[in-house]
Amino acid sequence: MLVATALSCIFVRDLFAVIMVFGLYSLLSAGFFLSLKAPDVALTEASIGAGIAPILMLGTLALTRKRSEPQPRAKKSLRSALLPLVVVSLTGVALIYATLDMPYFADPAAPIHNHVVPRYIEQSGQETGIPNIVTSILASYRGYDTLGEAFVIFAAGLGVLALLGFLSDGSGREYWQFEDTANLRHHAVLHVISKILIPLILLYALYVQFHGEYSPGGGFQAGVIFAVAFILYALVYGLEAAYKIMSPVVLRYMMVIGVLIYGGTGVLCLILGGHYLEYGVLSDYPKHGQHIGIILVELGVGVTVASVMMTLFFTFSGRAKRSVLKKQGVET
Amino acid sequence: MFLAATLSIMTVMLLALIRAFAGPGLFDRILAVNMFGTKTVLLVAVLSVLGGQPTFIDVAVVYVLINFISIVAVLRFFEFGRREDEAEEGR
Amino acid sequence: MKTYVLVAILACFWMINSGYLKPLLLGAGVLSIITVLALTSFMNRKDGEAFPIVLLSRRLPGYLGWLVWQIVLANIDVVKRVWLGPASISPVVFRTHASQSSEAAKVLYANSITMTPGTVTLFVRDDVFEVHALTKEGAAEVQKGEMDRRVSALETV
Amino acid sequence: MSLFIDIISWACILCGGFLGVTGAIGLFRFPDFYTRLHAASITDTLCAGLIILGLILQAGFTLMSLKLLMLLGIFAYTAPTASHILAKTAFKCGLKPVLYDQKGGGS
Repeated sequence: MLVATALSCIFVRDLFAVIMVFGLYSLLSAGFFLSLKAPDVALTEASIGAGIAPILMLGTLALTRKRSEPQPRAKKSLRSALLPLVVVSLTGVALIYATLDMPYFADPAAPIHNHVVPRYIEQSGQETGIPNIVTSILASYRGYDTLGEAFVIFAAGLGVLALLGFLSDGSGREYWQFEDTANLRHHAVLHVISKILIPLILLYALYVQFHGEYSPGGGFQAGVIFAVAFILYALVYGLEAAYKIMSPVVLRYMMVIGVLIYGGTGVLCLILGGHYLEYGVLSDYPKHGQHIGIILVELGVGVTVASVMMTLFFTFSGRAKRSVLKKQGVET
Repeated sequence: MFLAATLSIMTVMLLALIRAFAGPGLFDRILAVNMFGTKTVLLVAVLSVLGGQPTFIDVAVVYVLINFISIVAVLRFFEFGRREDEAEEGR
Repeated sequence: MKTYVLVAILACFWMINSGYLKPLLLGAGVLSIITVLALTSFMNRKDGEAFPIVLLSRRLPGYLGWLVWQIVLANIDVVKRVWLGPASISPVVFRTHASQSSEAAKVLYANSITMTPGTVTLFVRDDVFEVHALTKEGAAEVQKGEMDRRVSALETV
Repeated sequence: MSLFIDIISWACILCGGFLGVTGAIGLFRFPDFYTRLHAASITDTLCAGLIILGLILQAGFTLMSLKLLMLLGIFAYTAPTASHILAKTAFKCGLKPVLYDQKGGGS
């Protein structure tokens, strides 16, 4: 498995097919995590690394392709995607170099094994009443960290919005519709299949969301899966239809609401007389309170992640699509 | 015996990987990647039974869905890109 | 009716996945199902395509059984040809007519063709399928139309 | 009885593994994309089915086997669709006109 991973690592520079290989790489590393008995990480890697990232990269690629269009080598503009890749791989090499200084793998003397981990593993079950250690660590002991992560994602969404902006309603509208009807006939299979699949994916996302305490999963993964369902919808039925279901404005509000749910839970704890994000005070029984707190927090994370991911996708693909359509519009 | 299952699936994965790198055409690569993904799912299923942990199957289910959707995304992208090329040629 | 079936499917899905019977989680499940239902009905209203169900037919289990058997047979055939080498195959592309009236049944037919190794549906245009077959025999098998007939039979409940 | 089930499940898994390897070899032996697609579809259908069936037998009637069954269901649902759209997009893109074997002999 490791050999294969290394292989894909080496060949990653090869072609435009980089993205697919990247997806492969994610799958492989997820499998690797799984064999290390870390299903939470594997799930995250699977959903984010193998799912969202390639799709977003495709969107980006469509963008970069458009940008390098005016250049003389328009046809081979795909190669321009290679330069950032080289930079990234150099960074990767630097990172690998940095890891040489880290303690050896599974070294029992490594600091991480001596400090907080034993406590997490031994006592988290009793202290928080939650079977899944990872979730209890993330949402309870490390509540602040996770809050920070939620904010980072929020900030990322904002950044992309600020840079690229949502589709300003221009002349593109009628072209979309034209495209959608053109696709409608040829994608019959896809339509019917995804019609059944989408509810299942949505439900699955919610399942992952609410079972964060029992099985691998939680807000991040659930948010991504949820977003993926919508992305499938957008892919099959066209962006315009997806906008109708989940308008960008709603998404923007959802982003804010998600972060607010998280922060609000903390504030609620403050009001009820505890520390910030100390869930114990949310109920008469500390454990019960922990439960409620974690569910709320996960919900906040899930909503944030889902809306940010959808925003990213919509923004990227919207830009790409618009640019293409504009060009076609100019020609016809 | 689980070893046999794991080994055979890994062989398939390896072959698919080689196909993905060597594949003459774009679609061969996508096909190989798809196959690789499905085999990963199988591998995860085997691992979960081997470890006796039903929760691993969640990961497998996510793989199936994600794999499917990324294939759809990639194909839609190329369909789309092709239209762009066509437009370019038409000019 | 379709909504009930969807709810049943979703509920089964949730229970299989969850396996917990705690009130909190059951509540979460009910909540999730309601959310999903709301979202899907919203989608259906927007794109005007209803949730497709051919799956109500009583003959479905029988069809699935037959399909599995067909798949096994086709598998054996393709495996044989893989080991015999490229000389043994004769790829063809042909058109076949789908006699189903509903979209969903057509899709079921198309997917059944694809699922049987040796044949892949290339293109669905109204009720004409373009099919790629690995061998002439496989093509002839599809053109005999037994699968088509069976899928059509599913439509009449 | 349990030995019997064991034997069946092992047979299933082994057959599945064999089919998978065969499919992968077919991926190399067949001449063009569409024929390779057929080879891949072996591994998607019967190979996956047999392996999961074997695993179900191995797991017994538990939540795990139900989940595996669900996995198989979703799998059977998405796999043909994936290969269909793959074939369709390839066909549509026209990059690979199909290799007619018999026609290749004729013309």
